[in-house]
Amino acid sequence: METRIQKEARPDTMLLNMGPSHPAMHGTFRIMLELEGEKILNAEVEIGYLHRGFEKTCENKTYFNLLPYTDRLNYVSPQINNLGYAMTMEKMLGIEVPERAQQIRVLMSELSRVSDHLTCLAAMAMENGAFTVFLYMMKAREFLWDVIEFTTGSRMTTSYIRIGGVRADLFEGWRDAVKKAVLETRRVLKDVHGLLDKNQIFLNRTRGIGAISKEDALSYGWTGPCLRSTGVLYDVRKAHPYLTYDRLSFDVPLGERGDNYDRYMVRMLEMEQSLRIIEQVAGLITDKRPRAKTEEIEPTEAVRLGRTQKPRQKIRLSPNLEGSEKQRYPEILTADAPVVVPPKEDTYTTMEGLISHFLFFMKGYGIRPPKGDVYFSVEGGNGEVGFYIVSDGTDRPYRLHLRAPCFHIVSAIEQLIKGRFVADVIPTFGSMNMIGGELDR
Amino acid sequence: MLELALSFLVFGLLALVMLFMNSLLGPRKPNPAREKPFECGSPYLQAEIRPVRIPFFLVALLFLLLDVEVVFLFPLALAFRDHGAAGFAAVASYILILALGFVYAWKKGIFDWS
Amino acid sequence: MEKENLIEEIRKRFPDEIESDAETRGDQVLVVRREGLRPVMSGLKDAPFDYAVLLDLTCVDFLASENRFEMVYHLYSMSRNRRLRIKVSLPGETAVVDSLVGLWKNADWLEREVFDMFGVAFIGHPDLRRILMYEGFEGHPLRKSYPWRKEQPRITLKD
Amino acid sequence: MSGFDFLTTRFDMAVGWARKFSLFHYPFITACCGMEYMSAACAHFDIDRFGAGLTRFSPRQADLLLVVGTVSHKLAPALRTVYEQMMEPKWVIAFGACAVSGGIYQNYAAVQGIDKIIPVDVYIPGCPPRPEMVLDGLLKLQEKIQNQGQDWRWKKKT
Repeated sequence: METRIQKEARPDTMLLNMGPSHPAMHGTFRIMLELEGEKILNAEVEIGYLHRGFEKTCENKTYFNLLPYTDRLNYVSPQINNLGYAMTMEKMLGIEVPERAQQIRVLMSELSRVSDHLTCLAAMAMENGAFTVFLYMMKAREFLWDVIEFTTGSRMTTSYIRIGGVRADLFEGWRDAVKKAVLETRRVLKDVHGLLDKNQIFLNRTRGIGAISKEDALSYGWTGPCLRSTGVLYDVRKAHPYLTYDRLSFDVPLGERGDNYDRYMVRMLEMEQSLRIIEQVAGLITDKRPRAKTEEIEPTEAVRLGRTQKPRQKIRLSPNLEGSEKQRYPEILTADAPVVVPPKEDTYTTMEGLISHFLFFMKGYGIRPPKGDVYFSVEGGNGEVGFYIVSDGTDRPYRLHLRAPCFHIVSAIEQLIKGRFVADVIPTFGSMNMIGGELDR
Repeated sequence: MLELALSFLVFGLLALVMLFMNSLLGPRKPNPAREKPFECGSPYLQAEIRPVRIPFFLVALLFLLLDVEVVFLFPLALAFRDHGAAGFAAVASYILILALGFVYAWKKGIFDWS
Repeated sequence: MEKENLIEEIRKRFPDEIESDAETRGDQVLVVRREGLRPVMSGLKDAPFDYAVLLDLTCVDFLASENRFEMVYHLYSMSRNRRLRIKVSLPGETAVVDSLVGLWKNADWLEREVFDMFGVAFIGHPDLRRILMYEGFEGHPLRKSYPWRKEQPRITLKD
Repeated sequence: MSGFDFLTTRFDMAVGWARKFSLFHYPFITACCGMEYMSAACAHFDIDRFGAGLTRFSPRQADLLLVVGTVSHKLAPALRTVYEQMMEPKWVIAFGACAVSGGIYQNYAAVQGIDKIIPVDVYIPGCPPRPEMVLDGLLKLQEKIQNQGQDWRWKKKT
């Protein structure tokens, strides 16, 4: 089947595929180029290679079950999608989340934002030849993911931010783990500033290339770091403050020319701001009540003791995620509506707990918001991540639509690369941070 | 003399082994799909290689010319001091003539494409 | 221009195109007639209201009701930090609505996606083709009538 | 076992050993597992310790096809093309639940496991699999390469 570019191509030009399986195209993006030598005369973009039917799948899942699907949207900062979905549902149900859960949510989404920018800039730098920057930034990301893993149990697809709060409280030594992660990230940022900021090769590849004006950026519906690189101040955390962002002091870096270098620099400065937020929130979260050290020991410990003498302490039966015990529930989960999974202690010990647990997961029960539609958006790694949910009163969403920020950003790529050279496609595409899961949904 | 022959023998043998090991050992599984060009997994957009525009050809020719010129300068650089002024004069005229050719091509508009 | 009289202002400006307006959970919603969509949108885009950004454009398939598809637009005005939701209901099986490509550039891809997923035709769209699915795919997956797990493989699969 | 057979088995083991520790992989990355692939390939968990670190972005130079992430029906022909363009001997690793069996996406868009398209040698479950599981999958593939009868030109087809 003849594509548009084949029809419009001049006879003496060369047609080239920067196809789906290309290292710089993140595996799911195809650009068909009409080249005259190295100069791009015409470009056609084809997306949809990672269309996994997210919105259709959500229509057949209950509100609680589709939470893991939201991790896999922008899989570079999964917790921000969770946050967007959870807060949209809270807005629809009209419930309030306790103070501590809000602060933990801010901490988690800022950690995700820093790891999002780290991954994006690492990929962009590597595609322009700076492999060392890739290794440094991946190392920094490991420290951030350690904090996320110890809190949520999984490195990336956490499903940690639930409707009505968070899954578990912070783990024992979370404060110095966060301190170490922030220190390591700051050290890597200093190195990368030194490596790339005045690097002549990087400047030649990015300064003035892929530039877009303010009006075009707004007309394409750009949001997030890419829009701020053109100088427009729009950050959902400042425009519509949610969680506890209004009580935290951070500023929003702006670029001037909106080219690749500005997008790179805005992301670098934004990481610095996110680290500032993390430190402030870490200060706000209090650890006044020491965790009640119950007399339980781990099953493995009991086995080891068992061999020599009979273990006196009670063995911890359900090695559940640390911090999700019943006594921590009031601080991390809302009590307004039955939207929260009952604690395991109740479920396994009392009859009511078992019934409420069974009812929560039974078909037709669980979370049933009133009829109607709602739209809410949070500031994601690429821009405004918005969820539009239409509910018809049952326990499954009638329609769930994600406003994917990088869908709008990437739709401008044809205009940005036309007339430029093949080598300019790579930094332009890298600085846009196209994420397949979010783009094709 | 012996070391020279020995080293030639050993390294020559090593080179031969590396050269032909692949064709000797590699399994032969003819696969028609492998003959087609690989363009990132998507069907290629043009089967034939289309003729290239004239300016490319001219620039290529000019490059060839100047490249060969540079090749001659390498041996000269080795023995530059021994030849003294005469050598220098010869090289200067050689480069001057080629520079004239380059300026002529430049003025004929070889570098400004429509 | 405060929130309340903003809606009155808009209604005064477009008396017959706007059917009704509402305020659900803090979001302003306008229901616009299908024919009046383009004038309302271009009116909202510039001058007094300046909704400069088309945040989002999507469609909802109400299989049961007689006008089956409902287009939902989200506009955002940078200067006033206000969001506006505009709904247009399209009758019948083959839904048709005029395109907004002239007003906002991201409407091009968004409308192609809605065409691909729902089969809503946009009048005036430069090249209305599938964007997410592949050519050989029949039907529109996000319609309620399309079965959830009906695969249409592009190459023969070994089962 | 005649003298000649002894020779070929020794030679087989030598060739197997050489191929096992010099795997050039083609990262066919599409989705979220790519993030875990980055962690596995980078300094912290480093697959280069096992000889598989060098990524080749053209199938003509790759021995191992690492299919990472969801393969949708639209991408299936591209995966098929990449696999056919690879040189013999070649191996395939299905990295992540989506590549193994379609994972959590059982709907109209995703291929339910890449073994419907290409033969797979090692399956790494997990969504995404932890980097340690990736290294374990790699070791299992190396074990398989070592023990399988090597295929080379002059070998009598037994």
